[in-house]
Amino acid sequence: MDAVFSDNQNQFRQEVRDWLSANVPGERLPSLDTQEGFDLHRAWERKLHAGNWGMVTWPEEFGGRGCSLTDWLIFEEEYYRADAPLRVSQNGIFLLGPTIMEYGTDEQKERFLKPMAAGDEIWAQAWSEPGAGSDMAAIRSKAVRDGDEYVISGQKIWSSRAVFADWCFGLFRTDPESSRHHGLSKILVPLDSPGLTVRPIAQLDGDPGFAELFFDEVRVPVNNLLGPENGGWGVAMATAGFERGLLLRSPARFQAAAARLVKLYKQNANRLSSGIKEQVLQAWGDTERFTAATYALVAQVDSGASISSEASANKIFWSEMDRAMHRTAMTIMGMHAELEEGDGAIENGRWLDGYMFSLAGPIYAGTNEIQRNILAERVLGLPRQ
Amino acid sequence: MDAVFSDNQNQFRQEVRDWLSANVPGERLPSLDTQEGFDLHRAWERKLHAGNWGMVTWPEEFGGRGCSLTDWLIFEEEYYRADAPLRVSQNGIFLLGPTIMEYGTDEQKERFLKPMAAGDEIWAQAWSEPGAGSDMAAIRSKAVRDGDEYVISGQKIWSSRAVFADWCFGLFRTDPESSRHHGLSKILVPLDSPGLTVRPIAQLDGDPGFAELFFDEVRVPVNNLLGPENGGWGVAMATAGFERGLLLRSPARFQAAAARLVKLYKQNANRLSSGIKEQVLQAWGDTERFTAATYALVAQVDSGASISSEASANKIFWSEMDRAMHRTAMTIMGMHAELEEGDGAIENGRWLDGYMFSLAGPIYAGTNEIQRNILAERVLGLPRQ
Amino acid sequence: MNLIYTSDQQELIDAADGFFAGEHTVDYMRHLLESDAPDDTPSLWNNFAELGLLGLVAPEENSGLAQDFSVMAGIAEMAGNVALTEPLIEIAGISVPVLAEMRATEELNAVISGDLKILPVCGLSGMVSHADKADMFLIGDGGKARLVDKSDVTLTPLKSIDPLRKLYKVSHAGDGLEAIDRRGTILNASFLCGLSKRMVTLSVDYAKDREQFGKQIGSFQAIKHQLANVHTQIEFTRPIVQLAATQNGRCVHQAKVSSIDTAMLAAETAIQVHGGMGYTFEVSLHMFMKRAWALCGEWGDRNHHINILETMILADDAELGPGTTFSY
Amino acid sequence: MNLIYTSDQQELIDAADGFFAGEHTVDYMRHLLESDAPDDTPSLWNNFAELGLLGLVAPEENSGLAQDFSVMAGIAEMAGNVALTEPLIEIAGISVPVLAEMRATEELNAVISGDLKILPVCGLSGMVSHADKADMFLIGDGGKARLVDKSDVTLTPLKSIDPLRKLYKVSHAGDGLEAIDRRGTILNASFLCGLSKRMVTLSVDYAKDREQFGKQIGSFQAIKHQLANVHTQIEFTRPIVQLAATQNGRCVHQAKVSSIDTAMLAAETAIQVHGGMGYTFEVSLHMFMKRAWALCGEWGDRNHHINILETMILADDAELGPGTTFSY
Repeated sequence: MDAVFSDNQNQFRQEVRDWLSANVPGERLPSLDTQEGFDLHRAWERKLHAGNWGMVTWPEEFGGRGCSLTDWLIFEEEYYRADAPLRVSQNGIFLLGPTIMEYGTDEQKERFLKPMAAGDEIWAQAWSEPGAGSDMAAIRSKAVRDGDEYVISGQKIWSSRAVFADWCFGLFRTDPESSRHHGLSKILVPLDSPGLTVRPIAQLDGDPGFAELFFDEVRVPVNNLLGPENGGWGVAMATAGFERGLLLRSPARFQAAAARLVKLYKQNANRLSSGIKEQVLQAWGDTERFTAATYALVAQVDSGASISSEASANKIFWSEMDRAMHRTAMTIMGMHAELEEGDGAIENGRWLDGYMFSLAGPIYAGTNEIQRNILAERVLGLPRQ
Repeated sequence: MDAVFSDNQNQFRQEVRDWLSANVPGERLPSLDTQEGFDLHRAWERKLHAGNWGMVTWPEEFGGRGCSLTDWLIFEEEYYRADAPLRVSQNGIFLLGPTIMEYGTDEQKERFLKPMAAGDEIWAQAWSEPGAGSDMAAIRSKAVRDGDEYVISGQKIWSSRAVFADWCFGLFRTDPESSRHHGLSKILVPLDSPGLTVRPIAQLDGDPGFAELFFDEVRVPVNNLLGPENGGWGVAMATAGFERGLLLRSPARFQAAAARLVKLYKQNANRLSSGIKEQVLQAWGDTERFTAATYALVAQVDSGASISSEASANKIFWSEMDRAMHRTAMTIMGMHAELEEGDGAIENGRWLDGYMFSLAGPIYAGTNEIQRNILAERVLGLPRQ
Repeated sequence: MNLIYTSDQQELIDAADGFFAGEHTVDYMRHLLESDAPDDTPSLWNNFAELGLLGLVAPEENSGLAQDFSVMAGIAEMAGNVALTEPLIEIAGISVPVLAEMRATEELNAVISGDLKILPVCGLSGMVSHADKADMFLIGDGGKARLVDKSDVTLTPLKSIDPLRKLYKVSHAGDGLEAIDRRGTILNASFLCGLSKRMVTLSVDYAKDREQFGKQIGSFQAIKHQLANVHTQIEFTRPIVQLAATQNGRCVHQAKVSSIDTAMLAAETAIQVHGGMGYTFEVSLHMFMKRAWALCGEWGDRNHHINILETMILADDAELGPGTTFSY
Repeated sequence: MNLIYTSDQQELIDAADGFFAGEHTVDYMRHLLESDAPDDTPSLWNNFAELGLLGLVAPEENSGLAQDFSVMAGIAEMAGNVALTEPLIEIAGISVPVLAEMRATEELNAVISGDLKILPVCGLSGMVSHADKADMFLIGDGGKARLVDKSDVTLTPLKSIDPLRKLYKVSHAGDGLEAIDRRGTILNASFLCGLSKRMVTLSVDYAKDREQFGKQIGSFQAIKHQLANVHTQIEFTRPIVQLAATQNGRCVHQAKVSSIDTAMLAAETAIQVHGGMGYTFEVSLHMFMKRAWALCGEWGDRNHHINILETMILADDAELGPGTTFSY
């Protein structure tokens, strides 16, 4: 057991740092939930790809560097240190890409991975349905086989990036007789397909970060099936698996936020209530706990162990840490917390946006209530209800 | 709406203060869960009774002063201000006494109320059973009618004061065919009855604060039935009702603890972490909230309104406030928190004892989990499971 | 000592509640939100005047109802329950009694009849919601209340997270006055209680409606217990707010701190219960949640009031402990 | 960068775990508790020597196993899991490495063979558990480690809430030494993790066994979620403790603070799950809960470590943020 970065790791870090320092845009890009912001974020993905930094853990044959997860953590740290743009292609490169590598045919790998890595095709998720949120096995959207095509009907919701993206992937019921986890298939669908309507969902912050997708007899070739027909649940669970989920929430994101919180605290210290200081320490301390735990988990994964229910504790911890940290920022800002613009607004409302975003943490990707059930039943062995 | 004590109330407060100041023992009595302490606490009850301060809200005919509940709050404030002894007779005077006034026959009132008020007969509770804790309707101890007597068999647990008390009251199943809330009766039993074994339960602090009661064909006259046969659930619910439950946890107790906490804080302030100060403010602030809420509730009761589910919010609030307050004291004491005696021990371990006692708050008289169910279902109208 | 409303007082509060619930509906708010020219939506101001709400705490000689300030606090909670978008509480609850104390009879009468809007300014922030609709401002300056004409100040627009709060910074805010700040703090706390209550109600409705795993989500203990916790906090915040409305002193600051903590908890719990739906405009929660976040910082933020409480409670001569109840 | 134990290291930890679980059972502890002459109960000390635990981190030239300190931390967690009543961790984990650093070869060899007990003293408190069984004490004084013979100090008995902790105040405690305090802090944090884990295990067992309302109480979400919370806190405390055992600096203090908070939460949750039964001697919980309360204050209490963290994290030159991981 050691906590020392190797010479190779330090060299890798320096390389990342140098490239980012030369290439990260000087100003924060507009929100990727606007057309302008989306386009600029897509351009940034292309730049990353050109520098061969698009997805360092991907194998070299698919445009990656074949890095270990520990290297990925280092990459992320430098990425957040440079305050580089959000990854508009994250649904593709983090979630779908690795799934295609595992389950895809050679044709699918050839067809999808390169444009995904290059930022030429941006992917949206299409998991949830109005009646199937936390309970994803309640999916009802169906894909009926008709010759060489599937005919898809139904409705999806909370489709992130879908407003401006090119493709979506999701689960559809291919066996009409089936129920719950059975009879589902993972299918890839172009968002400009005839019969597919994308309706933006106006969010708290006014931007359409999500969309509803209405499928009215949308036809896609059977080649767009990923993995076995009726075996989509297993494929989806692999996508939702820890190793990949982790990539969306490396410690770097929280280290960056906690360091900003320390700064916010120092700027306001003289007017704050006495308890704030310890809340700030707690935020930083929890970040260090999350960092240590993540490096330990990644060491296990890199050494070949597989991770399953640990993901639930992980989800609970980071999401509640993130919410608490942003709540503290709200309390520090006090009378200026509500301001998005104007005299007194702090960082143009970035903490406020962050707080609203953090409130979604305990909800998405399986609510924390569900994660607690999983921990209690599968890890602690308490009886099901 | 006003928050001003009337002249009469101020005069009453002064009278209580004067009497207590002249009569409260100079030193804290030994624990009432020891024989010596029990005897000294009984003697104190007799003294209170002699001064006509035993139970100020009881009607004058039963040895009280017929005071309002607001007066009772004032009495309690002065009682805690004087750091007067715990009420060893509380099961009787607060819980059973009012029930006898409501449900008892004239003979029962005559027989039981006076010795109860005088401290001559100290009462224990006999509610819970090993299989019926939070779920009291699961009671199995039975009382079989045999001529003019009930023959009682079964087991009770968590019987407070039973080790040294004279009588107990509890619920027993008088209809053998019944289940759940039906077929139970409230019966009064002398603790020295043949066939009744009292086994002290060694507690965390080593003292036998509770006992198990084993009933092996214990015979009591049918006159010891309180209220209707098989109607004991309703009688018991009346006993557990808010107005009486309140008497055991008037704001005074928490005001006294919170004021001691402020003092403890000041004595240690220079070595404490920065967050403690706000925890102490929270403790005092919550006490003020509890005080305001209690005076408001009592005003409603004194004006004739009845209180039911409010009792659940009340229970949750005071018990968690009390636990948090004592936890803060533990954190303040730090390395000395564990000490009951010896160099460095603070107030002879009083905070430590208080912390252990406070941990029982969210458990007894219906766990806080059950109180939350009650609130959610009966007050908020959420569906039962 | 009688910490409850008389039946007459309760009737006034219930009447206001009924009016708000009937007129200031979610649909009304949506109309305000969606309209590009919100002035098309009829103001309720004339109704407030007709109902006597504007003169609720004004002296009888000014055609006021001469009610206790605690009744105003009760009405502020009802206004919070509907997230009232007009500055009724600020004008009727702060400006009116201060105008009466100033003996500014002419202005007072005009305000009560609904013909003049005088908005109070918090000296701490200088931020005023609906400042564009004010005719005059009430500021505290050098220990005195002072009226400032709209034409004598500059209003700089700010952008609040709550689009129904048209927020401005006022160029002359003064340095504050206890008579203004105290009332502002109490009514703000009461309004926050109403918002918290409404967020619980919306969550309960949603939890009864929404099914997952074949059950109403409101039947799960995890949901029940979270909402029961918020309910408990509200039930133990309202009385300290009412006490603050009845008696000045440290309970004013405690009321504000408790109402902030309760509102923040209510909002976090409500969105957790609503899941992703809480993020949409379709569901009404956002209107109440955003207002709550905005109001937490008004009339002194949490830091401000905790800092004052600290000096009061930790003072060597602080009246603490049993036997000193409400005697500070 | 490899924050996991090698398989050899893990084997040593597992072996210690197996030994503790087999020998230091609840029955063994009950025997100690109930016996008026606890010395009748055989000590496990000779076993510790035979198993090589006493020399685990000692150099090979002293017949030690020359293991990393992080392995000792792993074993301390296992000791916490059984609430070990003998000062193995203190002697093998603190005194032994410091003796090696002092090159006190004679004493070191005697300690490793189990013939001599040298107990470390925390300069902050001067309180030492099992001090009556020590032959010598290791104190930090004037920046140096020093051995003090038992006959040169006075032991004053104290009464801890934990009857299995025979606690004494030592008359010469010294002013502390980083080499002693740091190891004490880390091992204490690790021991607390073990206690927390055990309190969860006991609660899970109880919740599976106990029925109310016709169901196992462990099937209720309210119980499940409380225990899941404690489990989560433990899983995010152990790694920072292991990091602290591998790398010095601020994570040592963070490890201690997190382990205290986790243990306090574990105890409160465990007693809530156990209900009234948690208050009885019949159920084993009390032995672990009391030990946890006692150990929270050892080797610097929460205030002490938070105050140090504060200066470290709020320092102007603190290494914070991404890109500085583990680089302090």
